[in-house]
Amino acid sequence: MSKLTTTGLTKAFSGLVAVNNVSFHMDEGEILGIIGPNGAGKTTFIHLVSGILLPTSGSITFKGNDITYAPAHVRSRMGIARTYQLIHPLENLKVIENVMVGAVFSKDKSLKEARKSAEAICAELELGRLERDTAQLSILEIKKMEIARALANEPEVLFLDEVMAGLNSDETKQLIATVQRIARERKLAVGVVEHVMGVIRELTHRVIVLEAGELIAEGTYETVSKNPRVIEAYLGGAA
Amino acid sequence: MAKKRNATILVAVITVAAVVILFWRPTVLIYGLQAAGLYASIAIPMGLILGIVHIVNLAHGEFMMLAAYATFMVCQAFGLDPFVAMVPVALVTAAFGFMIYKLTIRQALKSPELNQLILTFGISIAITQLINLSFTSQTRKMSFDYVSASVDIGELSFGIYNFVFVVIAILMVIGLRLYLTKTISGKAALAVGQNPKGASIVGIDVDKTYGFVFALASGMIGMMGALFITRSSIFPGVGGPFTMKSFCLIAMAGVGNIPGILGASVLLGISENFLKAFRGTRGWADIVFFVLIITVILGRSIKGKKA
Amino acid sequence: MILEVKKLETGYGKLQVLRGIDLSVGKESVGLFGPNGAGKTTIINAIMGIVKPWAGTVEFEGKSIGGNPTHMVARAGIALVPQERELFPGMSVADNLELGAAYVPRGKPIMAQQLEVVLTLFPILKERYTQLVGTMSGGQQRMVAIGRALMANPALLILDEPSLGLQPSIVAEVFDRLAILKKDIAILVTEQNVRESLKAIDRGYVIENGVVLLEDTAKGLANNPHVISAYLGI
Amino acid sequence: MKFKTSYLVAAVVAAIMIAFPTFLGAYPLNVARSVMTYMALAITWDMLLRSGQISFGIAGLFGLGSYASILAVLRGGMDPLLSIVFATVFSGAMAYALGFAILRLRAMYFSITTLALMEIFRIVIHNMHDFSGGPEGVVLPTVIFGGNASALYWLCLGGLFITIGASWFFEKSKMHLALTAIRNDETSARSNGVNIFKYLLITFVVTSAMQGMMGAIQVQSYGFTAPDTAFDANFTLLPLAIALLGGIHSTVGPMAGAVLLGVAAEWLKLKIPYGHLIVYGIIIILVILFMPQGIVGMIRRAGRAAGRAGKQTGANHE
Amino acid sequence: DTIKLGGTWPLADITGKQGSMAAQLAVEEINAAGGVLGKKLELIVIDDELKADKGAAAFEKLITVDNVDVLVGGMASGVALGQVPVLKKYGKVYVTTGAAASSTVEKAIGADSDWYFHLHPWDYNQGASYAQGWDEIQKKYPSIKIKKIFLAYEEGAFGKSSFDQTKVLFGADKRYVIDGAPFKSAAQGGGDYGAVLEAAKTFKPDLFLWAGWDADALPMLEQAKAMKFNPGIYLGAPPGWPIGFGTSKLSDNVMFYGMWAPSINEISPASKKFYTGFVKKYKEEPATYFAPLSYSAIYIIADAIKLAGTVETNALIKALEATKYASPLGQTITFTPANIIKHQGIKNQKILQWQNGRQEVIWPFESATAKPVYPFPKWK
Ligand SMILES: Nc1ncnc2c1ncn2[C@@H]1O[C@H](COP(=O)(O)OP(=O)(O)OP(=O)(O)O)[C@@H](O)[C@H]1O
Ligand SMILES: Nc1ncnc2c1ncn2[C@@H]1O[C@H](COP(=O)(O)OP(=O)(O)OP(=O)(O)O)[C@@H](O)[C@H]1O
Ligand SMILES: [Mg+2]
Ligand SMILES: [Mg+2]
Repeated sequence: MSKLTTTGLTKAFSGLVAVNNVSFHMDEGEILGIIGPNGAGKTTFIHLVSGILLPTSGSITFKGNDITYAPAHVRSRMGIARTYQLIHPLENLKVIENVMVGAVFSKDKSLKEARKSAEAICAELELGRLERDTAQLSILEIKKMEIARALANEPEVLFLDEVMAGLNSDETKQLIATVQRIARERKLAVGVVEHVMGVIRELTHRVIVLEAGELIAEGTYETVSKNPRVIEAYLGGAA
Repeated sequence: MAKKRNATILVAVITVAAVVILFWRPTVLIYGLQAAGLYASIAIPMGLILGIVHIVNLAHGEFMMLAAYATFMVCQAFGLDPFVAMVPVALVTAAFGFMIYKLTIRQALKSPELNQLILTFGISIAITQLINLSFTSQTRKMSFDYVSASVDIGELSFGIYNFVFVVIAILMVIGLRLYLTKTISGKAALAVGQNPKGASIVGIDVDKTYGFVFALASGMIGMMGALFITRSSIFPGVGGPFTMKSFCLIAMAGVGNIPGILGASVLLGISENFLKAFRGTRGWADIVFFVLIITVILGRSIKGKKA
Repeated sequence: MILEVKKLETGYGKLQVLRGIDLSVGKESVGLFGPNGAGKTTIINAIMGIVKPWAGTVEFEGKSIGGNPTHMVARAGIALVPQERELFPGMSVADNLELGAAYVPRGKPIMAQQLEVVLTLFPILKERYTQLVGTMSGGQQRMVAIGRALMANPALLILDEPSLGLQPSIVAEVFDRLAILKKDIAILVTEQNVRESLKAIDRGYVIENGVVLLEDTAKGLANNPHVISAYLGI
Repeated sequence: MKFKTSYLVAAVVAAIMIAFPTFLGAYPLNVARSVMTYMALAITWDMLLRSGQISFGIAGLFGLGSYASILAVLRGGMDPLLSIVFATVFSGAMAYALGFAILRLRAMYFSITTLALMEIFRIVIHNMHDFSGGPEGVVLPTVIFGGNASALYWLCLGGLFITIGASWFFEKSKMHLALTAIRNDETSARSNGVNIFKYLLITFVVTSAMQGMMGAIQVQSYGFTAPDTAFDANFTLLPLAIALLGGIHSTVGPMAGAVLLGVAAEWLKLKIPYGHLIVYGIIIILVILFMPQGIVGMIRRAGRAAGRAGKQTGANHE
Repeated sequence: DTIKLGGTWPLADITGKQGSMAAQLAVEEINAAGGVLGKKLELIVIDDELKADKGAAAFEKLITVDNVDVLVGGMASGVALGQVPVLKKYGKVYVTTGAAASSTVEKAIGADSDWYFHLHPWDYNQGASYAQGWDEIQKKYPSIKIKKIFLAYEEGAFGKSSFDQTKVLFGADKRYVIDGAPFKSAAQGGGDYGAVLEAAKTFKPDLFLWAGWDADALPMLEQAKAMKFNPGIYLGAPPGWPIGFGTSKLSDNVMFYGMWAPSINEISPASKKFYTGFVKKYKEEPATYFAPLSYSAIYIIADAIKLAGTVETNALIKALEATKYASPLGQTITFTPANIIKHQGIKNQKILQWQNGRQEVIWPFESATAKPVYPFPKWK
C-alpha cells in the first residue's frame, strides 16, 4: 500500500501555477527521485506535502488519512520529515540540540531520551563534535545535521531537497550510501530532489519529472533520462 | 486582478463616506485631515529609517523636539519666521542625526536589533533631560498671526493653517517614492535595507547609505520640528508621544510602505474626530486609535496567511 | 597577473581557517577545488574584504586590496557570485540586475549591453523580469546572482559554486559561457561539480585544510589520481 | 560537579536575600523592592523574548494585575493576599484569551499590538469612573501587612522567586528547545513537530500572569493605584533596558541588569539631584555600546578569554 | 548641629524645581537671620521623579537614614498617595505643598493624621472658591452676566476632577447651565482642540473655562481665533503659563485661576521679599505658585519650631496649629479643618486676568490689583 499519495495537487501563487494537478504516490522502502527544471515546482511540492504551504486544490493522503490541511507540526508527528533546499540550522542551539528538537517534539521524548537517540543518529551519519555551535559547521556537516534532525523525527516518509548539492564526489558517494542504508534499515520512503544526475541514477528506484508544475514523466532513471521531453526541458546536452 | 478590484471598491467606499461626512459634519473631515497631515509627516521619516536601517528610533520625537528648540532660539535671536528657519534647522538636524549615527548607532549595527532599540531609548532620555536641565520643563510658544488663518463658509468658520501639514505629508510621500523607486541611490538604499552584505558585494557603500538615510530622515524630522512650533507649545517631553504614535502608524501601514503611512493617518485622524464630534462617543476617541491599529494589523496578518 | 594572493592567513573569531595560501589568476580561468570546509569560500571572502586578512597580501591589477572594504573591491572591478547568493529579495529581477552595474565604473556605461547578454543566457529572467527575487525558486535565484555579477562587466569574476541548484542543461550553458568569457576577463571559480568545470578552466588549485595541496593545469588535474578519486567519482 | 556548585551559589544568594530584613533598614528594603519588581518584569519579558517575540505590553499586564487586585479587595471584599493570586490568574486568563488573536503576529507587529492593548486597558480603566475610580485612581483603606517593611519585602521577594523559578524551569526543560527553535526558524521548528502556537501561548500566559502578579504585589504594598501609575510606560521600557544591559536569553542577565540600573538610578539621584536622568541615559548608551552582549555576556567572554591564551583575532563579519 | 528638614519634589519639573529652590531660599534667609533656636536649618531635597515608589523610598531615606526632623514638599497627588503608607508608619510632621485630589489623597490620609499639614487647597476648596468668586464679581459688576458655562477639560485626573467639581459647585442651585467636553492635552501628545472648541461654540457659553496644562494655553487661543469662537469670558486654569505668554497679543484679557502672580508684589511685602530674593539668587523669574508656596512652608515650619522650642512631634503640631503666617501669596495662612483632615492651609484661590501682558488679581477684591475687562473682545 502507498504510504503517501496526492491527487490533483495544485498550488498557485497569485496567477503563477507552481504545482499543477500532480497525482503521485510513494511506497514503503522506496527511494523516489523528483527532478525537473529550475522553477518546475519541486520545492513547492515538498512544501505542500510537509504542510509548510497549503494547496490551492487537490488532496494529500498519508497512510490512509487525509492530511491536506493538517498543520506542519502534526504531519511531522505523524511521520513526514524533510530537509530544506536553503539550509535552516537553529543557530542558537548546539548541534546536538538541533537534532534533539526532532525527537523531543515529534516523538515526545524526554530530554534525556532525545539526547540519546540524537547521539545515535549523529553517530550513524558520522557527525561528530556535537557540542559545537552551528556556525562552525561546514556545509556538509550542516546538511548531515539537518538529515539527522529529520531522522530524529523517526519518520516514515522523508524528503531530501538537494542535500547533495555542494558536496564533492567523495562526500556524495558516502552520503548516498548512508541514505540507502538508512532507508533500508528503517523501511523509509525517501523522496529525493537533486540536479546531479549521478546521484539520481545511483540512489533512486523510481523517478518523477516535473515541468512547469506538471508531472510530465515517470519511471526508472534509465527510461526517464531517455525521454525526449525530459532531455529537451531539463537535461539538455548534458545527459 | 483581484487586488485591483479590492482597491477600487475601497476607494469608492472611502469617497462615499467622505462625501457623507462632508455634508453632515464637515468639521470632522477638516480636523481629521489636518490631524492626519501632522501624524503622517512626523511618522514618515521614522518609517524611512525603520524600512532601511531597520532601527526603531525611540529618540525620533526627541529629534523633533530638539529641532523645535533650535528653531525657537533661532527665531527669537534673529526674528526669523519658522518657515525660513526650517531650512537651516533641517540642515543642522540632519548633521546632528548623522553624528548620532556615526557615534552610536553605527557601532551597534552588528549587535541584535534590540540593542539599537535600547540605544535610542538611552539617547531619548539623555536628550530630553539635557533640554530639561538647560531650558526647564516650562513650555514655550511663539505665536504667529497666520496660524489663525481662517475661512468662513456660511455658518462655518474653521482654521486652515494646519492643512500645511497635509501638503507636507503628500510632498514627503511623493518625494520619497520617486527617490526610492526611480533613482539609483534610492534603489541602493532599498537594497542595503534588504541585504547589506549583498549590497556591498555590488559596490554600494553600506555605511554611507545608512548614514545618508539617517541624516535624510533627521533632516525631515528637523523640518517638522521647525514647523511644529508654529502649531504647538514646546517642552522637553513634547516629542515622546509622537514617537509612539509614529511607530503605531508605521506598523499599521506595514514596514517599508510609506504611502501607507499617509493612508493610516487619514483613517485614524478622521475616525478620531468622528468620535469626538458626538457627546456619547467622546471618551472613546482615544481608544479608537489603538483598536484600529490592532484591527488593521490582525486583518492584514489573516489576509497574509490566506494568500 | 590580475589577482595575486600571497601567504594569506585568516579565519573567523579565534578559528584560523587559512594557513598561508598562495594563488594567482591571470587572463584565464582558474578553479578552486577542495572538500567541504577546506576554506575556498574563506579565500574568496578575504579577497572581497568580507573577512579581513590576518596576514599575507592580496593584489588586484598590481594594487594591494587586502583589507579594503567590500564595496571598494567591487568598484575596483571584482564581481562575486556568492555561495549564498546574497540577493535583494524584496526587489524585482530588473532592480537586482541594475544594481549589479550601477555602482561599478566598469559596468555602468555598458549596462544595456550586459543586460542583453544576461537575458539571453537566462531567458527565464526575461520572462520573470518584474517578479520579486525572494519568490523565485532556488535555481532561478542562482541565475539572478550570476546575472547580477555579469552586469558589472568585471575584470575578475569570482563564482562560488555557481552550478549549485541549477538544472543540468543550464549548468552546461553557464560553463560554456565562462569558457567564452575567459578570453576577455579573469575568472576564479570554486566547484564541486569538478568534471563539468574542468571543461571551462585553464588551471586549478586543490585546497585542503586551509593550504594549497596541489596546483596544476586542467589536464593535469584531470589525470591526477588524488583528484580522480576524490572529485571525479560521480 | 559544576552543577552542584551553581546550585550552592544560588542557595546561598537566596538565603542572603531572605535574610536582608535582619540587617538592612527600611530605606534599602524599599529600594530593593523596586529593584526586585523591575527584575521580575525583566525576567518575564526575557522569557517571551526567547521565542523571538518582543512584548511592549508589560505595563499593560502589570496595570491589569494592579487593578484586578485592588478592585477585588475594594469592590469584592477579597482578602489582600488572595487578591494577588486572583490578579495572577486574571492576568493569565486575559493573556490566554488575547493570545489566540495576537500570537499569530510577529516582530514589530506583535510588539505594537501589545503596546496598543496596554493603551486600551488604560483607557478602559480611565473611562470606567464608577468602578475603577477613573483618572484619579483608587485607594485602599490599609496597606497589606500593615505596611511592615520586612513583610512587604518578603512578599515582593516571593513574587521574584516565582519568576526566577519559572524562568529557570524554562531554561532547563524542553521549553528551552521549543522557544529557541521558534526564535531561530519557525519553518524548521514546525517541520520538526513543534506546535508553535502552543508554546507561544504557554509562555505568553505564564509571563503575563507573573507580570500581573507583580502589579498586584506592588498595588497592595502601596495601597493605591491610578491609570498613570499602573500603566506607566517605564514598566515597559525599563525591563527591556534592564534585560539588555544584563544580557538577554537568560535568567541571570536580567537579574544583573536590574541591580545595576536600579542601584545606579538611586545613587545618581542622591548625588546629582538636578539632571541625574541625563547620566542615567548615558549609562544605557555606554553599556549598549561597549557591552553589546550585556554584563553577563561580557563576564562570560572574559572568563573564556582568561581560559585560553590570547590568540590573534580577525574581524568577524557574520 | 542643625535642624534637618527633608523635602521631596519632582526636580525635573518646573514646579518641583522652583519649589525646592524657593524652599532653599527660605532656609538661607532664615539662617542668615540667625537660624532657629540657635541652630541652623538644613534642607535635604530628594527627587521624587513624579513616581510613587520613588517618592516613598525618598521619605523612607529622609526619615531613617538622614533622621530629618520635619518633612516638607510634594507636588503630584499620585506621588503623595505612594508616600502615605510611609508617612503613616512614622507619623512625622509633614507640611506639604502638593496634592489636590481629595477623593484619593485626603481619603487616604484620613481624619486622625494630626501630623499632616496640607497647604495646597483641595479640589473642592478651589471649586467652592471660584463659585463664590463669580457670585461676588457678578454682584459687584452687574454688566457681567453668567448663565452658561462650558468646561473644556483635559482627560487626565486634573481635568476630570475640575469638571466634576465645577458641575457640583456651580450646578447645585440650577443658576448655571453647565456643559463640558474632554480633550487630550498637548502635554500628553494631544493638542487638537478643533472638536472640543466646536462643541463649545455650539453651546454658546457666557463663560468658557479650559482646565489643562500650560502647553495648551496659546495653541487653544490660536485655534479659538481661527474658528471665531467668542465666549463672554475666556478663562483658563493651568497650573502655570508658557514663557512669554504675556507678550502674545492673544493673551490680552484672558482670565485665569491661580494662587500667585508677580503683581501681588504690590500688595504684599512678603511677596516682594520672596520675589526679589528669588530673582536675585537664581537669576530667573518664579514661574509657578509652587515657588511661593514652598517658600511659605519653610517659614511656617521655622516659626512653629521657634514657638514650640523643640522639634518634638506633639509640641510641633501644637505650634503649627497656631500658625498665622502673612504669606507671599497675598493672604495670611492658618490651619483649619477641611472635609476630612484637620489641618488645611489655603482654601481659596484667586481669579486673575492677563491685562497688557501682566497678571492682575481681580478677585478676592481685598487683594485685587485691577478691575476686570469684560467681555472678552471679539476676534478680528
Ligand atoms: N511565494 C511565491 N510567490 C510567487 N511565486 C513563487 C513563490 N514561491 C515559488 N514561486 C514560483 O513557483 C515556481 C516553483 O518554484 P520551486 O521553488 O518549487 O521550484 P523548484 O522546482 O524547487 O526549482 P529549483 O530546482 O530551482 O529549486 C517558480 O517559478 C517560483 O518562481
Ligand atoms: N562565519 C563563520 N564562523 C565560524 N566559522 C566559520 C564561518 N564560516 C566558515 N567557518 C568555518 O571555516 C571553515 C572553512 O569554511 P569555508 O566556507 O571557507 O569552506 P569551503 O571550502 O568554502 O567549503 P564549502 O564547500 O562547504 O563551501 C569551515 O570549517 C567552517 O566551519
Ligand atoms: Mg527547489
Ligand atoms: Mg564554500
